[in-house]
Amino acid sequence: MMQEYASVPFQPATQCFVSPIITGLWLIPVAPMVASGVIALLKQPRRKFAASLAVGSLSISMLLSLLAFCHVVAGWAHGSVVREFVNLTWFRFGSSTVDLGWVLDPLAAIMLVMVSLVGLLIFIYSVGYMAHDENFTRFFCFMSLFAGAMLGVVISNSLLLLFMCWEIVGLTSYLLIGFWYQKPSAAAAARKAFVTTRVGDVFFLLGIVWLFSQTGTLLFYNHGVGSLEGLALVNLLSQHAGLGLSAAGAIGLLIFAGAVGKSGQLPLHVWLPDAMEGPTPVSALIHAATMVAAGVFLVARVYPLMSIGAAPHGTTAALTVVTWVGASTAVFAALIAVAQNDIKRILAYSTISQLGYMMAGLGLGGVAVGMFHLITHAFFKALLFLGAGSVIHGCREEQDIRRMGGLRSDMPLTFLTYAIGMLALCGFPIFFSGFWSKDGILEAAKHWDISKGPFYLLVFGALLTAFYMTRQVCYVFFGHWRGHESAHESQRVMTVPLAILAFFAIALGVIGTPAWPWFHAFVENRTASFSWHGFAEPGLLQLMLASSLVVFLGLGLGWRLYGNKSPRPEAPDALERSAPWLWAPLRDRLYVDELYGATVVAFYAWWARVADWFDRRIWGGIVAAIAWLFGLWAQLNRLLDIDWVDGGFDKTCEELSSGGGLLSRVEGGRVQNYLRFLAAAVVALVAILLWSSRP
Amino acid sequence: MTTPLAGYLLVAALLFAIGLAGALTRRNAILVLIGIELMLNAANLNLIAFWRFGPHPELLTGMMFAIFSIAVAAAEAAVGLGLVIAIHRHTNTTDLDKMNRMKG
Amino acid sequence: MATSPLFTNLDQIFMILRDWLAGFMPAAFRPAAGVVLAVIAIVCVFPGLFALTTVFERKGLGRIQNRLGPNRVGPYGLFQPIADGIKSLTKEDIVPFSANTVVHFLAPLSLVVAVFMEFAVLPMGRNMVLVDLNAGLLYFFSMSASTELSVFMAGWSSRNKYSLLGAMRAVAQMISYEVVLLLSSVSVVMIAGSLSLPKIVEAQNSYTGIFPHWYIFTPWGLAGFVMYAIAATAETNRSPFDLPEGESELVAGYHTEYSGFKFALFFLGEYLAMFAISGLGTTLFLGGWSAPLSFLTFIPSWIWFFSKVMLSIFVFIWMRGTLPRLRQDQLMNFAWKFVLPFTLLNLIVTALWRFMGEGWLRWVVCTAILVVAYVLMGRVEMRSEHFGPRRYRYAE
Amino acid sequence: MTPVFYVLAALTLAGGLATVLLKHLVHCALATTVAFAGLALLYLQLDAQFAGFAQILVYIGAVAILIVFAILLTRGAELPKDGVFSRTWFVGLVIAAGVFAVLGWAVLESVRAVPQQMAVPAVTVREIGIALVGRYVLPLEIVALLLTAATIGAVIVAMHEKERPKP
Repeated sequence: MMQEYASVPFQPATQCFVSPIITGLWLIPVAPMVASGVIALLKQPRRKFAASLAVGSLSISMLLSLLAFCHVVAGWAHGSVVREFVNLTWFRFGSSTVDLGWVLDPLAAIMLVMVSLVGLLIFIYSVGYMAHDENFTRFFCFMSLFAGAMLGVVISNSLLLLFMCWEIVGLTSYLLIGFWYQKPSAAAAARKAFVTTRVGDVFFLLGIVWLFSQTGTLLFYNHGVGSLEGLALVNLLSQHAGLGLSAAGAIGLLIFAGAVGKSGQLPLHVWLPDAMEGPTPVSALIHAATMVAAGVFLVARVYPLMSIGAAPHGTTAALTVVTWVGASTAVFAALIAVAQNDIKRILAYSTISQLGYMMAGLGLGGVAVGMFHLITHAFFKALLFLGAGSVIHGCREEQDIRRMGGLRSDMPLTFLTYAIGMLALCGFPIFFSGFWSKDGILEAAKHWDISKGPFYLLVFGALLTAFYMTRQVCYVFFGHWRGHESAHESQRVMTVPLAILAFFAIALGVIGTPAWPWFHAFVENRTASFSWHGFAEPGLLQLMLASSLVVFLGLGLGWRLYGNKSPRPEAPDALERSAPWLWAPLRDRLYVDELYGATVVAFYAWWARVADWFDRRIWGGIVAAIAWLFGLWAQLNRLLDIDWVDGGFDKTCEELSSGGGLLSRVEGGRVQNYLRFLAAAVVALVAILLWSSRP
Repeated sequence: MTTPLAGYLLVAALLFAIGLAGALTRRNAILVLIGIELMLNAANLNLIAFWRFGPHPELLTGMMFAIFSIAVAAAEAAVGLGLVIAIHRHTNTTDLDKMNRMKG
Repeated sequence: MATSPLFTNLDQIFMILRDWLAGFMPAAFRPAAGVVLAVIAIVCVFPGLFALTTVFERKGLGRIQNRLGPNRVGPYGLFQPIADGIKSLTKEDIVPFSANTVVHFLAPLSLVVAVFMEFAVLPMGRNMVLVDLNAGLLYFFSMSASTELSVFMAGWSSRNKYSLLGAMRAVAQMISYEVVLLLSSVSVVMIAGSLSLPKIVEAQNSYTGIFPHWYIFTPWGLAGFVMYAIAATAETNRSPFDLPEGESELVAGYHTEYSGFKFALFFLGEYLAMFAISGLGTTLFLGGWSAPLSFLTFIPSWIWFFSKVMLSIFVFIWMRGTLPRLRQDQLMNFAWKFVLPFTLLNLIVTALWRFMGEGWLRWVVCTAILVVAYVLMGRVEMRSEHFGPRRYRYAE
Repeated sequence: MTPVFYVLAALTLAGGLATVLLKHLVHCALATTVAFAGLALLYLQLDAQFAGFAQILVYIGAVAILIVFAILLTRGAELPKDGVFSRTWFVGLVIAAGVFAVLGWAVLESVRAVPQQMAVPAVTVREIGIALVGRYVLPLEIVALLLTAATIGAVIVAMHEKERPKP
């Protein structure tokens, strides 16, 4: 019996001593979730309370995340263990158990800080942004739930727990995209996002099941028997899944499919642009900074599955696929972004392309490279989105960049921060974090020895990025005002987060320069050292020079085409005039939606029609026939009843009722009478019993 | 020199009979309830006596049974008296002989 | 120092005395004799304490109300209780004509007996406990529960509507606060893992540095102690919860119709109940007879116990002198809508504390939960329960 | 048979008889508490401390008070005009006697089958607690549910209907 008590969940102390930071790690995601639960119970007018609850809980989890981060950094600096985890058994069937758990390692620590910090800033921002919305509390309920689930994804040490949080994230994303569900477009967008990501998640689930069937555990790390640790990996590598893939690679690719769905990689990117129907803070938090990054994070988490079996400096089939998908997505989305006119759509497509960069970075240069770009991108993309939100807010919900312009004088602070974000996104040399992270990817691509294709694609993508961002900024902030009524700067609660994000957008570059690759060292658990020789690697400086040139080229091109001249909103775009044959397909997003419409959707519609026809004709006919038969039978019965049965039945009834009259004397409604009968009966029964059982 | 099981059982039986008599002969609904309480207590006495004299007192079965039945008896008393009060408010009597209508 | 023979003798002096006295008995009767002696001691000490407390209270109230208390009989009026005793003994014992004589007579007796029974399980010093039942706490509560009935007997048998109302109020109030009393001490049981009061004291009788491990120094313990104190005040019908005896409303509550010695008995019973309940609170939360600081352990344990009890008695008197009286509906609202839920929450917090293991985290979490709950319930929710004018339900 | 047992049994049965026979409802209630107390002491005799104290706490502390309240709320305190026993009290008496006869018979029949061993079980509250949350956890939960339901039910049943028509 005591054994059972020993396995009470609340006793991680059964392992050796674990610091309360680890045992209490679960508080980080739980705090916002609890907050959202409480908010859900609040009445609508309790706006202030709801907001303070959400912000407070998230700041609690941010503080805890910082604690955890410092804990890991300290462990890393002392060269002691950097990966600690707590596992609990959820339930067991047969011999195999299903375990949940949470892990704290550099990857998780960095993501924790990033998510909670960006999330907190966006929460504060949205207090101002949503101030006039009547569903304020609902908004914060969903937001906190999302933040909690995201943090859960980050810390979970079990693929199952990760998948649960993953699905909650998907759900909240659905709820928040459709937050203004009275807009049919928003509802449609929400549905689209949900369904599209499902497609990926199905593969993800398949991967999970396969992994469980092969390794018997879903824990990532568990003292050497986890699914990402030696034994399991070797076992997985040893068996082949066809197409030159090992089981490990195949599972990795299935999970990668889930990531493709979540972070809008090439086949499944269609939902992300439409997701911009949601409130702008949502777009910033979910569809720029964190959720879409969850896909990348997932790939980074299961990276061992994909990279196992690679020769040193070599690669595996799985990684090759990841690389190609990422690189092509990067260019593809960037191309489309060139020809969009909705300020948020442009940012959405740039997000897709940047996610492509991250994927490519993972595939080419390993976890550190991709994750570094993820972190930097999270900050400056959140900055850009919030800036866009502030612009939209300032322009009275106007989203078409052709109807803006000259805002740099109207909203200077927004312009400043936005420019910083834009330069960081373009990868403007030296001073901006985007440059360093993107450069790392390019460098990795350059040294990739399978093919140089990704390298050229990514460079071209960089050019395009610089170009379309310049176009957007020119449209929005330069020239003269083309909107209806004049714009105004947003209030403090919105601009302050912008400033903070801008600071990070610049400063984060420092920790990832080749001279001092602190970040990479930390993630890959090497020792970091500062030396200028980092730049002395062959070809690095040339590469930096080349990419800077590319960026300048893009900026110059953009300025040349759009700079400071403000065309009338109706006038065709500059690029359209010069190259209409190129413009049309780009404007129509390269017809991907139409393609899906013509194939998948059309097929489902056709299938629905077929099913409907079956229902109406075949099954309906059968049912009708049966019904008719029964009707006939019923008629027959009725005749029988009326003529024969009823007579006899009435007679019986009379007899019964007279008999009942006699019996009803007993049921006098006197409680004590009942009790008496009861007792007497008991006496009789017991007496009989005893009598019969006498020896 | 100790008391044999039979003694306790007899006391319990007598108490049960007394309670039953009370429940059967008094007019007042509350007293019927009290009688039923007495019967329950007699049963508890039995349970505990059996636990004490049974082959496996360390299993606590009878004792647990008694404790649970105490709890249940408390609930029963609460509901029963609540009913009596409600009926009294409705028909202004607690006399069972007068309370013989099946519908209010 | 804490082991020097002098100290141990001083600490155990009553035990030694008892054994010495029992030594005159034949060996067969010694245990019984020891018990009898202990009982006699209890029966003598606490009434004496009661006598002192009455003077103490009257003088204290006098000071609070800026007047001298009784100061005529003896030095500083210290012999006042003797005079009162003689008076109440010699007074005529009036029994109302229509009173239900037997019950009227039995009520004070049963009250005092039940209250005296409570002292059997209180550890008043190291090894100074009459019987160490391993269900001691339960015993205590069952005894204190059975006093309610005698209150009712008194109120009902006097055939006086004031008495009856007083008794009804008293019983209702005692029942509703008894729940709180029980639950708040359950949290202690959860941590100490025993219902036996000496064991609970032992569990608290250790020190980190010079500071003791009393339960009041933990978040849940503090909350539990506050709840316990409130409930104890209501349980003993002391101000501000002294509606049952509210002179302004019903003459003197359930002992309106009592006079002379029976009244004195009621008086005694109330004060004994106060002692007992403060003793229990001391045992549960304030570390019983253990010294407040580790270097003070050379002072005998029983001195600590009694000084803690007298301290809480002083707090009782202080509150009586300072706080205004509540109203019945306010009282009940407070019990059922604030105190009880908060105590239940405290139980959950205690469980968390028990299972979160060592470390600073559990302090943070438990404190946070309690504070948030207090703010939400006490400030936000009770805001609607503001003590406004009463809505009479039956006055249509 | 020990004298203590005799005294306690006498006390209990006297309380029970008084409950049934006394005229005045409040006296009956008080007599019941005597019976309850006697039972509690009998439990203590049987080394069932926990049950005994629980008995006092629940019955004398709660149920008796409840009964008394009910009596006062239903104006049962004043004596009824037409006798305290129901019209057909004799039948009830006979049946009760029959029940006692049968039970006594059963006891005396089975008494020789009962082993007379008296191993005093040292049952601490701790063990009871462990059993409660271990083997008997399901009944415990169910009883908790039951008590909640009973509380709510009693409140609702006894609550004043507001929309009562004014007489």
